[in-house]
Amino acid sequence: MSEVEETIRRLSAKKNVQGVVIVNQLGLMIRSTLDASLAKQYATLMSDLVRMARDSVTQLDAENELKFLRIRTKKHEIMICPEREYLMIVVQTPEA
Amino acid sequence: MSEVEETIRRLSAKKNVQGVVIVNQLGLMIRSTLDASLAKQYATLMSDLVRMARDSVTQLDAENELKFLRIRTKKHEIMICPEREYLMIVVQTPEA
Amino acid sequence: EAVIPQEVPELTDEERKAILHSTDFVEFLDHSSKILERAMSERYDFMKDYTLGLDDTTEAV
Amino acid sequence: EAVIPQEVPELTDEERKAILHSTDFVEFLDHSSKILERAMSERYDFMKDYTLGLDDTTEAV
Repeated sequence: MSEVEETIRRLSAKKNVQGVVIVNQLGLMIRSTLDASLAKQYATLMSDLVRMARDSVTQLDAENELKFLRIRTKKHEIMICPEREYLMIVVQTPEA
Repeated sequence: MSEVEETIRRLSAKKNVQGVVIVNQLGLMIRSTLDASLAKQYATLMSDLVRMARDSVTQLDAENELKFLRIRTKKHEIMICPEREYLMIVVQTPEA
Repeated sequence: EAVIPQEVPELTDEERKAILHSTDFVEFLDHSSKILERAMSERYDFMKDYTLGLDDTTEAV
Repeated sequence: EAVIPQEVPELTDEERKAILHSTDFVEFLDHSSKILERAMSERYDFMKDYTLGLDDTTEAV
């Protein structure tokens, strides 16, 4: 198993993790553990949201930079780590 | 001092808090502890971002709902609590 | 009839006062301030060593 | 020349493979997975009692 696969497996195996989706900044799918259509929805919606968050942050301060985005919802939490030209998205159910 | 002013003062007095901005869902300013032009920028940008986050969440699952948004940047963290028709935005510097 | 402004409108002082005194707003404030205080009190330091991330170690443009 | 697709394009298997094996991507994965693991290990329970917030206690439509 490649190092990449090992990392993804380790993350997905964490408690309460529903899925991991990795996309490039355009929202094009690179790797996902969710089913294809849901993964694609996450890819598109979250890459758009990250783009807007990034723009907002630099509009407020041109020297600032988006580092992490946490979206808490009624049902779960979406965590997004944008780095270089990729995004790692993890969907986690909160502790019951 | 009104209860509202007391709450805002208590929040602003917390360690590392740079400012508190309260807007309605359209991004119209209700109360802020930041200077007017910066507050207005936060109001507009963050209410737009919350609208998009909210839409994304319900597009992924019509029965889900946005509860909280955390934007970590290089310089600070923006926390947004959307509730009813208002948004409370707190800007906090991370621990050094 | 008032002219529709081109810019984003602002709340009038009167509208703002009405909101600040509404039950709805006071409940919102109570609820959201509690959540925010909790969020702030968390040891939210997972980025601590990473705030200066990969992007910053690459050559400056 | 290829026809420009109307829909959002997808990466080809070849492009995907190239990314998965690039140094850039491997470094990204290493870095971001560490940050995410830290974020996940946090006691992120500040919403616990509030997940069913005000919105849910008001009358259903």
